[in-house]
Amino acid sequence: MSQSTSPDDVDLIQLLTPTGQRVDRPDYSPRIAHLDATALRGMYRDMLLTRRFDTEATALQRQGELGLWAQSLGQEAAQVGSGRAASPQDMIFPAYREHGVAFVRGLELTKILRQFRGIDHGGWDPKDHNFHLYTLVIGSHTLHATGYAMGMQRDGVVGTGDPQRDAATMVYFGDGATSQGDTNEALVFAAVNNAPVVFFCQNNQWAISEPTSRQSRVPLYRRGQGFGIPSLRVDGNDVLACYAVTSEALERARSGGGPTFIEAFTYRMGAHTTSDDPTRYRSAAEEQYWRDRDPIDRLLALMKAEDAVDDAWLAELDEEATAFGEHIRTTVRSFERPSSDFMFRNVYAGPHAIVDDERAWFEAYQRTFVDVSATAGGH
Amino acid sequence: MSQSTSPDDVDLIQLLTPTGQRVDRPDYSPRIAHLDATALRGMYRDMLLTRRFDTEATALQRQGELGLWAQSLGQEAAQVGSGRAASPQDMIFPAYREHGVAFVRGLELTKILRQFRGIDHGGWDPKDHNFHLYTLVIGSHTLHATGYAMGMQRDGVVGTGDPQRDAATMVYFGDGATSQGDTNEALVFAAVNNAPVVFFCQNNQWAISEPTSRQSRVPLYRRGQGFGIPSLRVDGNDVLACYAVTSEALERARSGGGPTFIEAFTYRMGAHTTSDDPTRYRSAAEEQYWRDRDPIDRLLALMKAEDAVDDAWLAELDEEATAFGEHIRTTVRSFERPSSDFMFRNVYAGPHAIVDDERAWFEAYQRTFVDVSATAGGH
Amino acid sequence: MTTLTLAGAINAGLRRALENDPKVLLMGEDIGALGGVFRVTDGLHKDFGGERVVDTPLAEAGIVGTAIGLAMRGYRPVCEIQFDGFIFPAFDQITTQLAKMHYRSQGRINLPVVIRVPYGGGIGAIEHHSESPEALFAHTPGLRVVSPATPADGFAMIQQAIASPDPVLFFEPKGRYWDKGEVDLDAAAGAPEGLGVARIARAGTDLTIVAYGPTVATALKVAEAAAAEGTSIEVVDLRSLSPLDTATLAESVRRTGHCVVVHEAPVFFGAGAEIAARITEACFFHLEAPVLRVGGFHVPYPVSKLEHDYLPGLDRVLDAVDRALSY
Amino acid sequence: MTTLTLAGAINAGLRRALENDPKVLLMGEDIGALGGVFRVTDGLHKDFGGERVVDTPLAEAGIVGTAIGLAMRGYRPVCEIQFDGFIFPAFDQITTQLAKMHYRSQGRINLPVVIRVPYGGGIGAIEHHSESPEALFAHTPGLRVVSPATPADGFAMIQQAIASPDPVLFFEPKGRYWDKGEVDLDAAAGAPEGLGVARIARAGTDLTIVAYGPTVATALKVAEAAAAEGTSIEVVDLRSLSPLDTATLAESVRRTGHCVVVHEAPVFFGAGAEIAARITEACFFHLEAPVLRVGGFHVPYPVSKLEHDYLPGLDRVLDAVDRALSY
Ligand SMILES: Cc1ncc(C[n+]2csc(CCOP(=O)(O)OP(=O)(O)O)c2C)c(N)n1
Ligand SMILES: Cc1ncc(C[n+]2csc(CCOP(=O)(O)OP(=O)(O)O)c2C)c(N)n1
Ligand SMILES: [Mg+2]
Ligand SMILES: [Mg+2]
Repeated sequence: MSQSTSPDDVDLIQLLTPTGQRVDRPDYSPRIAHLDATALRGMYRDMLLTRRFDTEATALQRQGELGLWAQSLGQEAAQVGSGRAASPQDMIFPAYREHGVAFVRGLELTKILRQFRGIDHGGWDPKDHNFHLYTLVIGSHTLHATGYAMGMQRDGVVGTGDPQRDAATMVYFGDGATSQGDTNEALVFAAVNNAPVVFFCQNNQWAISEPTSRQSRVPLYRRGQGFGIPSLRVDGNDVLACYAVTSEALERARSGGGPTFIEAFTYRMGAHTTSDDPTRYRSAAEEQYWRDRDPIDRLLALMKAEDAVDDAWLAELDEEATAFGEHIRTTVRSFERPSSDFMFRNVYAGPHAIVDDERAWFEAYQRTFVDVSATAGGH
Repeated sequence: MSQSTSPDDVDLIQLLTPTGQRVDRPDYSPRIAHLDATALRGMYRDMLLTRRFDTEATALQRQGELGLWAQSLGQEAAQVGSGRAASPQDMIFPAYREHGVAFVRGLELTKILRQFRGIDHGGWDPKDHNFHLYTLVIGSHTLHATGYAMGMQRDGVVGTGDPQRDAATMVYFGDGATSQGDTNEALVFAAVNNAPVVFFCQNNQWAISEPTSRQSRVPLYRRGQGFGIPSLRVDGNDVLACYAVTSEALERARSGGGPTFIEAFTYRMGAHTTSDDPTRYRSAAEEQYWRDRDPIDRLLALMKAEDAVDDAWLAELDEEATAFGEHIRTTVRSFERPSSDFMFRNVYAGPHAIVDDERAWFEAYQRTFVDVSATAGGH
Repeated sequence: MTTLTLAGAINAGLRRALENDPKVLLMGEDIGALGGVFRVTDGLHKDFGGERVVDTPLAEAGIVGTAIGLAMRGYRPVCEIQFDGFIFPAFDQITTQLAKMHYRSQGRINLPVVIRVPYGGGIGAIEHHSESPEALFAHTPGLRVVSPATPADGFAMIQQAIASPDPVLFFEPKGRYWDKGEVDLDAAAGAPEGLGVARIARAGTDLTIVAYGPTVATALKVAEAAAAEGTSIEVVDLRSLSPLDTATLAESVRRTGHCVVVHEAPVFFGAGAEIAARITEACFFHLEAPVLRVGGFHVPYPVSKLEHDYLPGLDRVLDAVDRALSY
Repeated sequence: MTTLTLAGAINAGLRRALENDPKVLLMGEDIGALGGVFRVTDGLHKDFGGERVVDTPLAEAGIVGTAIGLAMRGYRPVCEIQFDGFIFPAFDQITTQLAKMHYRSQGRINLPVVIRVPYGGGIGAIEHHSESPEALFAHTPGLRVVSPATPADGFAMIQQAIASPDPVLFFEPKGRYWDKGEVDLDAAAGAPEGLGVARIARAGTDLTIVAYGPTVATALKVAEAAAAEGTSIEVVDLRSLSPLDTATLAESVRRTGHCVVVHEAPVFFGAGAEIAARITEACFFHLEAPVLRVGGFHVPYPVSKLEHDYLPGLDRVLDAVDRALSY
């Protein structure tokens, strides 16, 4: 498997080297020219707090407070960079580890933990931040994003020339997801409809235990080209490059220029989920290689080199992160098991005789137990 | 929709112009150098008899002898050219209108009509000519071909260097089929396994009533490239070019070089099937345009220019075609309705209590009727 | 009242829906200029344009998946699956996404998507063109599964389905597309809840035949034939498999004491199993014979020359009626 | 005899099959170095190599579709679907191709493909990881649908499934993967026909509980509890849904006169419907109460914190037993 972001990867778009030096590119540098020190600190904060969230959730899972956790560790630059390029009116379709995008969209992150605690299949209202629910069936949401984008076209909010109005969708998925029929059909529908959708593929080099070479023998960004969709590969650990290419792609989509396929080449630094054991399939050396290319360190190096940050600010952020961690822990621990009838709610929007009968039966059945808790236990 | 095989389509591989002049190409001309007058006449005969078969079947459908018919009209060059490039040990997976390929493989063509008469879901033994059954669910057989090719790899009949032994698969599908998830997944599996499979896409410009522009906004051969599969576009009405590119692709596959994607740009001169009415969605002018580019005429023009054919031979062929037509009609009319218990046979290879019980019940039930024909009638 | 075929009635219902709600759009393969392979969308592309009557790429998962996205954006997509046998590529989108999004989102997202499926046999077709997969969807919570049997119901039910806030699998008995009936084109379609209500297609006292879609007409013929021999058969047209109108069914069977269920799908694990189990539970002490089931066999849909042996025709249903009455 | 978990027993059966037949190969997501997310293929990649224990691209239709091609070429592929909820992308390949190829080809093509599906709930998982879709396959002619309940059956049945000339949907009750039992690793697996034969897991005289896969253990606990109160319950472990061993079932219910069917899948249109309908027809005059069904509700599999309200546990089955006996 390729571990490289090496110089011979001529197609990889980079605005920041792994050691934090700026790369000047006439095509993309102008797109980040307006990002001043404040903006960089903002990005840094997003990434740092995303990571804090991730760390806390991992710990909560270990403590039995969550059933499972899927880490975003290592993918913060890809997520924060791309997420920040989106406008509020854009609609985002995440997969299931886009915690950094969720944060940038303004989602109260603990809502994500409801799903992983087993008390909710969703957890928030997608309309609140134009951030859809997590989708667990790999690739299936790429079609939803495309259909939503087709709806935007019909609503006349594409290519009006009004940047407050023009909108697009962006869908996140992994390297593994590129093999699914659905994902490829989404590229078909997006292309023939010239739909305003950005396909943001985080190639974190692993689909659980399978390296990307099990999904493709060529870099994944070439997939989009085969459908006639402008496609590119960006250094996913370079928050500035991710921001630049995504803002270009979204702008094109919003203005009526159609879809773009972005492959953000990054690395899943953690396990697939807390149920996974990566030592069974990848080397410690590989993990170390990528720890040395941590996307957060990279931005910090730049900020330090450019005097965009000082110790006082970092200390303040550290305090904020600590408080954030505390908030996450307290909130999760306070999440209650829903009452049993939650199970019967919202199966249908209208009445349905079978559900209604079964619910009535179950309620009567439960009343036959003096101590309702005795109904738990199962098989 | 594009009707063109015009000079600005630089990617289109042609060895014979629409008027039958040879095009010299250093890459592909050597591949047809060995095709002498006899070979050309053989190709012409294949195409002509395929067309005769198609015409007879269409007429038989009109007479009520067949329930439906899917014409190959206009696609004879793509089918005969590619089919002739295959070796006996190669395995072919057709869609449902590859009558020309079937003919080249040596299938007794009337077997195909069993399916369209409603007496068989298949009609022949795929092993007899290494020609699989027709598959009606669009795209689904592309995966079977890929899996079969993976089996050939495991059997050690790929890349041995022995041309009598090395084998590949070839799968036929249409422009419409490129939109199906299955077809794209087949490209994924073929690419990562470097499987010996040739994807032969007959772009006949229509999927029933939908022009290819409803499936893709770029030429279809580019699809394969996105998966890292060598891909090319050939003039599908040029039997020599189809032969050349397919022999190259199959040779690569057999020798261990992996998959190839071929788009043969042709035209469905007839209706989608006998149930279809093309006047509802395409113009007479378009149809005339393509009638003027008939693939059979093209080869005949070449043969005449090169004195590869004389009137006596043509007259002989005409007689053969007449006899062939007679044979088709007689054979089809002699096809009998299978007995009712045919329905219960071969559901499973082993015993199955439910089928066995139902079959026994049905037989007893039928015996209750003095006149068995009275059981027909249905709802 | 106007005389219409079932296909014509559904066409009229679609037209009405397109007229009344700008958010309604039709999607599918060949539904535009061609008007669909059965012409059910005939004329609609011409009158409402390609943005509302959409010829899609040839990909059923894509059709349903993008319909879900459109529904999230506030549209009411009506998808056509060209034939029953081609719904399976969309099975994942229907089962894991369409059926569950409302639940997953705690009711925040509605997906008013209709999936029209011409289904059933009897038309002399090749493989995959005559199947009855309805039970596969009725087992999935979150979907509504309905099937009209008459032009009047075709007209009303397609509008109710489109108005429904829930996803609806709308199974159209293609073998009945050209059967004619009276339709009141001025009638309001009725509330979507009406979708779940069964209809007594013919009253009777000795035995209840439960049917839906293509077998309702068969059941009525059976009742006719039985009447000539002095047997009074009640025919219940279910209209809906999910929900199932157990109340209407049970009321009928309690009166008649005998029940035969008829559908084209294989009997094994088919809708008749649920109906029989449910009726037996509801009417245990009223039943004078077990609920008998007549339908397809546990074989793939056979070659068309044998389909009339496979399908539950007049004779086989009468045979079951006799067996039930003489149990 | 060796004590093994169900997961370990299936692993041993797969190993045996790989050893005995060079044409057997395993395919799936993460089944190689990782050994599968449940470790059912643990160690097999190491011992048999990547050509026989194949990590596939992430595409279920692709897995089943290429397995069909491999089977045509003479291989016996055993596909793993990672979780029940992810089988749906492969639904078309399973339903229209795998199930029908033998029929389509008039028996000229055999497709001895096994599809292993860890299924069922009770493991505290997130959405799509706890479902029971078995009824959706049993309705499709051409497929065999089985589910082992014990390590001994896991070991034998996986080998029988692989030896079967027909495609087999092999549903593994993942909530029982770590339950232990005695397995005779030296025993021959038995002929594939054995797959269709039900097993009396416990003899009894008052009532028959019909179960399969994960609910067999529940049924046995219920029988235990009932025995303490003087009720003698017979437990039938179906092992197979298609075919269904009606003879064994009917024989039991004729003796006991009462029957309760238990499965995790939603009751509505679930396997219990077919079983109830069939038993009622076969034992009409012996039944003292309708066949009662206990299972999941007509709701998507709920959040894990509520799954024990959803699943048919001891109490709910006992309740049904009481209702049946006091009918
Ligand atoms: C259709 C489907 N098949 C299998 C799975 C099980 N599964 C969950 S995540 C995963 C790997 C996904 O890899 P990738 O797309 O690269 O995303 P990543 O987890 O690396 O972010 C698999 C196989 C699933 N969720 N959906
Ligand atoms: C999965 C599926 N969906 C729909 C159909 C109905 N159908 C049969 S042929 C056809 C068009 C196929 O077009 P193309 O792939 O271009 O092949 P052509 O018929 O032009 O040879 C359609 C939509 C089908 N057979 N299978
Ligand atoms: Mg990944
Ligand atoms: Mg075509």
